[in-house]
Amino acid sequence: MMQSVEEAVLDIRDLNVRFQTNDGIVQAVRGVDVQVAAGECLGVVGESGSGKSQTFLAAMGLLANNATVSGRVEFLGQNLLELSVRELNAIRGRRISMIFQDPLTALTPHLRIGAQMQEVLQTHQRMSDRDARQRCLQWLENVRIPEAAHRLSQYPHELSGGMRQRVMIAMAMLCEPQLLIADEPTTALDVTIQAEILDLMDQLRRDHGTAVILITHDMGVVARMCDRVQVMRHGEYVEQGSCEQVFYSAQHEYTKMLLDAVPRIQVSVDEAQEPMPVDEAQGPMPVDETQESMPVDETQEPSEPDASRQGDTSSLPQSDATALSDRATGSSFDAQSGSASDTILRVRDLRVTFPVHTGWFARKRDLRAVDGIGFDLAAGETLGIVGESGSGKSTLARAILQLIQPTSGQVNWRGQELTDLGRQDLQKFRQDAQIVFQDPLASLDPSMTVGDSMAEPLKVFEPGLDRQARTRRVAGMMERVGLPYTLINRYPHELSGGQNQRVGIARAMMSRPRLLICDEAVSALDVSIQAQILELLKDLQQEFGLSLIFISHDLSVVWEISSRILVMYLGSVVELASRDDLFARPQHPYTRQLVSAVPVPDPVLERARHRIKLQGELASPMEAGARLRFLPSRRAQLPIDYVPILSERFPNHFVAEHDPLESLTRSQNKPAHKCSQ
Amino acid sequence: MKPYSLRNLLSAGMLALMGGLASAATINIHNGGDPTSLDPHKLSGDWENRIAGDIFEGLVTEDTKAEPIPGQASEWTVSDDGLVYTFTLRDDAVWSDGTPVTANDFVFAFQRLMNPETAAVYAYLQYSIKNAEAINTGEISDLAELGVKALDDKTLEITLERPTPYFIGALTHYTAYPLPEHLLEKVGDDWVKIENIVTNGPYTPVDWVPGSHVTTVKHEGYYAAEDVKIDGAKFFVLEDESAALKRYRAGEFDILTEFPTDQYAWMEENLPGQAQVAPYAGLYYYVVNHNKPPFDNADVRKALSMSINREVIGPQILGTGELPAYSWVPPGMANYDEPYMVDWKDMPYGEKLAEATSLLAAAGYDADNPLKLQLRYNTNENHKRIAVAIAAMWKPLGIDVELYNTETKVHYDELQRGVLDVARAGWLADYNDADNFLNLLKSTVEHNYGRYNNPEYDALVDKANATVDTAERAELLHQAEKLALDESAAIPIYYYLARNVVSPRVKGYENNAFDIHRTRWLELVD
Amino acid sequence: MFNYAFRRLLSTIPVLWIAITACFFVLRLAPGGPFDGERPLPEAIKQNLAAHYNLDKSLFEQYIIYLGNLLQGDLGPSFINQDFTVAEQLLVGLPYTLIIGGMAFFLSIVLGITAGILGSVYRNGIPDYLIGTVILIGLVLPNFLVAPILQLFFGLKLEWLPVGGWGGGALSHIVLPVVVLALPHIARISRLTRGAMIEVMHSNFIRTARSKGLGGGSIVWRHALKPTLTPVVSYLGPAASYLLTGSLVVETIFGLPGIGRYFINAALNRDYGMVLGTVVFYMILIVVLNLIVDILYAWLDPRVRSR
Amino acid sequence: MIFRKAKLAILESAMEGAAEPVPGRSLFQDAVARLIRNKAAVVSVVMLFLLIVFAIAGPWFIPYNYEDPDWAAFRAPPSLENGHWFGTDQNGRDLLARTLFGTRVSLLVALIATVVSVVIGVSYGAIAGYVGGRVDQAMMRFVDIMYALPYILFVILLMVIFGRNVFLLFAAIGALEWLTMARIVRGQTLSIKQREYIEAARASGLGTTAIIFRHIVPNLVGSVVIYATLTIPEIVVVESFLSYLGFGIQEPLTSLGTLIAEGADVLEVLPWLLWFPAAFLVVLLLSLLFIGDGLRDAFDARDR
Repeated sequence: MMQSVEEAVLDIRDLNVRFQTNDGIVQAVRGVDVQVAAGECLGVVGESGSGKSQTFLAAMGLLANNATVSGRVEFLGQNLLELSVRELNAIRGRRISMIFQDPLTALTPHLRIGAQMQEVLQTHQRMSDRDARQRCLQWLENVRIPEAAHRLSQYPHELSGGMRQRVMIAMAMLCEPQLLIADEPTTALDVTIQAEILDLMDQLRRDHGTAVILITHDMGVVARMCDRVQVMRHGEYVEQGSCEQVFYSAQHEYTKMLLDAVPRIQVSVDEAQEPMPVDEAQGPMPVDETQESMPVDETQEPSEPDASRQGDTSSLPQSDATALSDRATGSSFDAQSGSASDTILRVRDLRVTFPVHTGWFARKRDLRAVDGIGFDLAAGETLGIVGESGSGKSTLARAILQLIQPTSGQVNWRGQELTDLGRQDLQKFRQDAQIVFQDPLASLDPSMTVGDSMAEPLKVFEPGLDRQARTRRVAGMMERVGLPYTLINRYPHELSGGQNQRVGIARAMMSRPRLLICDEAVSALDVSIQAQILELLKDLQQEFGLSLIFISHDLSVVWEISSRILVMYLGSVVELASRDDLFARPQHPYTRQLVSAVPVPDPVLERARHRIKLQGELASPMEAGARLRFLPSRRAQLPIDYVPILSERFPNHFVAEHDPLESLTRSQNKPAHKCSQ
Repeated sequence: MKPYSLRNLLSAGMLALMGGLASAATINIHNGGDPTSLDPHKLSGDWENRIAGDIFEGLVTEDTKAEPIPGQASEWTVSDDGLVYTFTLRDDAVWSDGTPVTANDFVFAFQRLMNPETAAVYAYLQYSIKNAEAINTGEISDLAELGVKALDDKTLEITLERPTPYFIGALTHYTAYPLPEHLLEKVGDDWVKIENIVTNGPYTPVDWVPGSHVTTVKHEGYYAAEDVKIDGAKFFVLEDESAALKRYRAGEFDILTEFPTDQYAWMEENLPGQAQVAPYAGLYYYVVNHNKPPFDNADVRKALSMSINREVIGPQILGTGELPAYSWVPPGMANYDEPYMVDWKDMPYGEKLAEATSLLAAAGYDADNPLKLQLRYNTNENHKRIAVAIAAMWKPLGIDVELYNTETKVHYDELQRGVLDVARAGWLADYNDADNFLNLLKSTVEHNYGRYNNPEYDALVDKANATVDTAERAELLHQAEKLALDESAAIPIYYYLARNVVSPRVKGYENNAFDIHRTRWLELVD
Repeated sequence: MFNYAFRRLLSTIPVLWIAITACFFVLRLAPGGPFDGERPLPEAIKQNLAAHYNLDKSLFEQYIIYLGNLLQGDLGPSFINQDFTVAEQLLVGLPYTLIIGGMAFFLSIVLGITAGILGSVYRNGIPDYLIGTVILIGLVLPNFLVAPILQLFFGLKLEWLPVGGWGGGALSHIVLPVVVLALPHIARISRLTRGAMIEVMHSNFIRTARSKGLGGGSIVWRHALKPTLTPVVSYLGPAASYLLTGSLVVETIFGLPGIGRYFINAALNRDYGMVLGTVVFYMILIVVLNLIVDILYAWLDPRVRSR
Repeated sequence: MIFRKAKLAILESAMEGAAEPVPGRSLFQDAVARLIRNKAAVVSVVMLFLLIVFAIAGPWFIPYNYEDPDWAAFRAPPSLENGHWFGTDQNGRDLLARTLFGTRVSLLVALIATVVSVVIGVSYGAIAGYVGGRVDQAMMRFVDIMYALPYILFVILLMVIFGRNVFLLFAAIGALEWLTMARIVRGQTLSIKQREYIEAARASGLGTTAIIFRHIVPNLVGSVVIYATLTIPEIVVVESFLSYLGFGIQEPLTSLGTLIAEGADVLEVLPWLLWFPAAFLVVLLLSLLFIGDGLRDAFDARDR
């Protein structure tokens, strides 16, 4: 269903973009064609560096001046590339407008929201301040920003991420443009907010017939939003067609690979209904069933990971039950006694609080980043920890590794309390427990060759080794993590993100740890790399009988790798259960919101899904009473900083107290429209 | 006598006319440093003297040649023993507020000068007055004991310790100015504040911006007011001499009281006749530490002195042609004919060097065993150049010199504490008498920095000062000078030159040995 | 805000105290005293003077006395310019220094920023290089060299401007000193501005602004300028003390009665009172300036305000 | 079996490449490479190098030394005949010799001050930054205090005390100049401290000192080098300023600043006394500035 040129709002032909860089000429975009029709939503998918953004920045004439552009960019018959800046300015922001990835940096920090919005109207429509203000107000309301009037006089940094992006959208829509280009509009946002923003954009598009170009790397988002998809790679379109074509009958290898690589959770079309009580439950929802319904899933080999999972879950109940029911009833817990043989890590009522300054002279207040968390980890098992930004998951990881001094609570490593370890024993522990970080580049010392970085742990833990021996060990590990030995003398900035992350993992593995904590280990990577790294981790776990704690904001990734999943909200656990159990019958409203918000790379299913929307956005941990967000009914009688108690609702399925979902959900708006077929 | 009177008339008319023209004008004088005060008892610098001498006037004052002429005193008599001076004040001598200047104003001034509490820096210049020193140093506490008495309102009697041939000359000095007693009684030390001050000189100050300028206007009540042609003077503070010269060239100054020696040749070419370079009663010399071997050895000192090629310094190093100094007393001092010159004065430089070398060798110094010495001078372009040159002149003798310069304060502080091998010093005559220089080498004097100590010398000088007969006195002083020079008590280098730049607009300017040019004698023409 | 300003001022009291103490004793360690000179004074007179200025007391006593007076706002007498107290002299000199310094400050900010912006807008273009070179010359030539050259050229060759002096504050008299004083700061500021502006122009919100179809002018002025100024503002603090350094030279060469010269002369003459006076004075000046700088920060970046 | 494929592919690539490891290029080397592409900077480096060579080797090749007068030539204008290519000063000393010597001294002096300021600044800043917390606050408050002091006044006071020992003095100046350096380093350290590789190092059991010296200091090099190159000119200017005030280096030694200060007084009558040293100064400072800028761009990650 190719659009023919005449009805196209934007018609790009044979666009080429070259960059003059210090290291020679780089061809970012190679002769691409794009057409968008009015009211249509075109998805442009591709991995980082595929040139998907450059294409449209070029079209808008927003590229840095070291770029050279050739080709035609017809917007309603005008070739934008031939326009002078003045003429172009008459179009930008008025008839074509753009939304960018990071709403914080994309808004001018020192201008009030009102000022930034109004200047658009004043430039393009010579509008008086009063009218302009009116219009802005109205648009802020259209994008459902509470107390719009007040926002106008606020600065960007005073708004939450989601709000900023709403402002961006409102600003982009002010002149009701024919074309809206959204460049990764939700990538920087939490999944629940992403869901809302996407809905909003969809809404606007339908209400105003604006053509939308959605640039993203997330197949799920595409599946949800777009009529047509163009898949981009190395500056070229490898495949394009309607959503369904691309998703269900991908032609090009790359597209297939992309789709395969995306980890996908199984979801029932409607999470809203109350899950069945545990007794009449015939176990978690059968995995294979859903898999049938989705052919794509076959590629995903279930062998080892599943096996390992089986192993874990079988071993779990005992320890967990005792451990956590104890925790639940708040009775004191004896590390030695109830510990099952293969429980290697035991965390109890762990708390980390930071003093924070607010305002120039306000007294310090405590930020309770981790607020009484407890769980057990068995040898060889993988625990996933999910939470949105500010939920304290990274802090938790560091507290466990004693990189941060916990404020209170116990971390028990194989029968030893870490909190009261001496430097020596701590060294031993460090040898046992390693961490892999989010940003592959930032986690390697730029002034060291990757070889040295990997060798460093050896220097510390096995001082005996001589140089050769170390090099041999490093080489071995490099091969193991799939790094060519040739890279040993390279520096991080010379390697790709994937390679760097492998280095990071290799370094972590050098000391042959028993526990590996992955803090957003794949979040910064493209899906294809992401998949490979996940795979690598699974293999390593298998080979060395590692226990993994896998921390991520991305539910689907966690789902991909974990056997059990712990859902965090503002530093405390809201739900903890085996993976399948959690997805089959999520209990806590927050969990259910999360699950329902995760976009699935499957147009039909995705658009059929029903989303749960809860009042308000993710609150900051500083906010008083934020912890009672899911317990409004008892706000009155409970102390303001009360942490809802965790209780075992089904075997090995722990849920924090909460009000029934219905009382929390927002006025339901109709499910996203089915895509035209 | 008609023509004469006619010419007189004409010239009078001319004068009046010119006066009329000039009357518009005030003269702009670049005066170097910032005056520390207008109080005559608190002054110490020549730049202060320039102002003070314009606004105050003592019993005696200077003419264009800086010779003493009657000032506030119209006439005076001296007793035969030369001890008692009786001055008669002019009837028309008045302060700028109209009150007449009385003998008491002088008595008051001299007593205040000598009063230790005033801590007048230059009090010692008037020590020849009876009991002055005793009072000033606190031996006598009763000020009335001072040898200055008012016989009546207009008659003043001054008694001296001993006959002093240069006393009248000394009275021109600002330490001898009267003070407006009536004012000091009223406002005390604030009398000198610009809004209070009254003066008895040809001018009176009206404006003083520290660091910028002092402005004076003609004192109409001044007895010779009608002969004073310039209506006012502005004395500018400006340490940077080259900047001053630029401003002079831009016509912002009429007189520069100093100029960068390097510019002399240039000015001769481009501003012919405006740069005034004249002999100045002052000596530029190096002191040698007599208490520190080997400098206690007269031969070593002589070697040092002989090996200095003085003929180069004036014309070449400084470029203004200062005359080489081979005597201790500069030529042309009063009560003193030609000064005594060292006997080797006219030797060719080569021979001087040779002898110097052998002298040193005799003292045990040569290239292998160099004489190490530290040459101190206070931070100043010219001092530096001379030191550098002299160090270079000494080098061939195998003397190895460390140049060491410090700011003036440190320099003199250390000199007085005797911290030196060889050090730069200079002396400008306070009053026109050879004694003023020879005094410098008396063992009892603080500023005998080299600590030259020869009782015979002291005796000669004291004896000379006790003798009334000038010829005899001069002879004694000569002997003293010879004695000192033969022992190379110190190393005279050159006689100072006064360096001024005077605009062609300025008439009536005459060079003199004390570089004193009172504005009252000057005249501006266009 | 006021609360903040107040605290800042309070917190500078120890600073002042340290500085004064340091100067006080350092100065006394230095050889030479206020009354040493070509002509040595008779002992008796020296003692009288010493007594008059409390120099005969123990150093510590003098220190206490000085602090005591200072607390009553009395900067004490000048050891050299005896007809004025330190405070009086400073007050006389203050307007000159403030006028010259202030104008130089203003000039360097305005010119510096404009030059910097031009440089960044025409990055690597002809104007950029032109400005750049001129700027650098201004940066490397010592002001005591620039001053006489300008005097010669404008004062004597062209005869456009007076060579020196205050001239009752006539603009013509002020031009040269101000320019000389401002030159290096114009250079520094324009370099800062250029760098910062280039950086800011790369930032996302500028891209947004462009995508909104705003004209170059309003992008630079409304969006880019403020963030660009942050580094410039942070330079203003140090700039103040640099200006002081400059004023020492400028005031000497142009024969201006400002207080810049005082310090040097006072230090050389061992005019203890005067030295301390100037130090106190300049510290207060700098402190106030830094305060203004902080306030400017808040104005430039709302995030500072709420933090 | 996409994952397998992917992995195999990588392993293969590993095998192919095998044999000898490719030597990598560190950020620093990259920067240098980029610097070499920067014409202005390269030219400056060459100029600076030549200048230094002249200053050090020159004196051996000219017939005159910096202190002995040529009694035959006072105030001689530049000429080839008498061999005074730059002319002579009022003491008949060869200006070329003096200029070269002065350059030497100025560079030395600047070097001393810079080294002192770098040493103090880096250690101070790094410690403050890494230790952080109250210590950091205290240390930085102190820096603020130092900033508030009118530092030139202190230099002059120091001058008055140290008398004429210029090298001591410039050690002292360095001891005042370190403030900015400390601030820069601290800032850098703070940001580096946030980097995950520091945590990684701690996770793999490295001690504080090891971390500071193995992971933090090496990554400071860039900014330190840049700032150092920009400090040297500052110092040279300060030196010349002090020379103007008459606090210059002890005769017969000299420095560019001193020469220029002296030359400025006679710029009409003996112009060569000004222009030659001035030229040297300008070349010296300009090349240092360009090198500094070049380095800044070179180390600036954004340009990559």
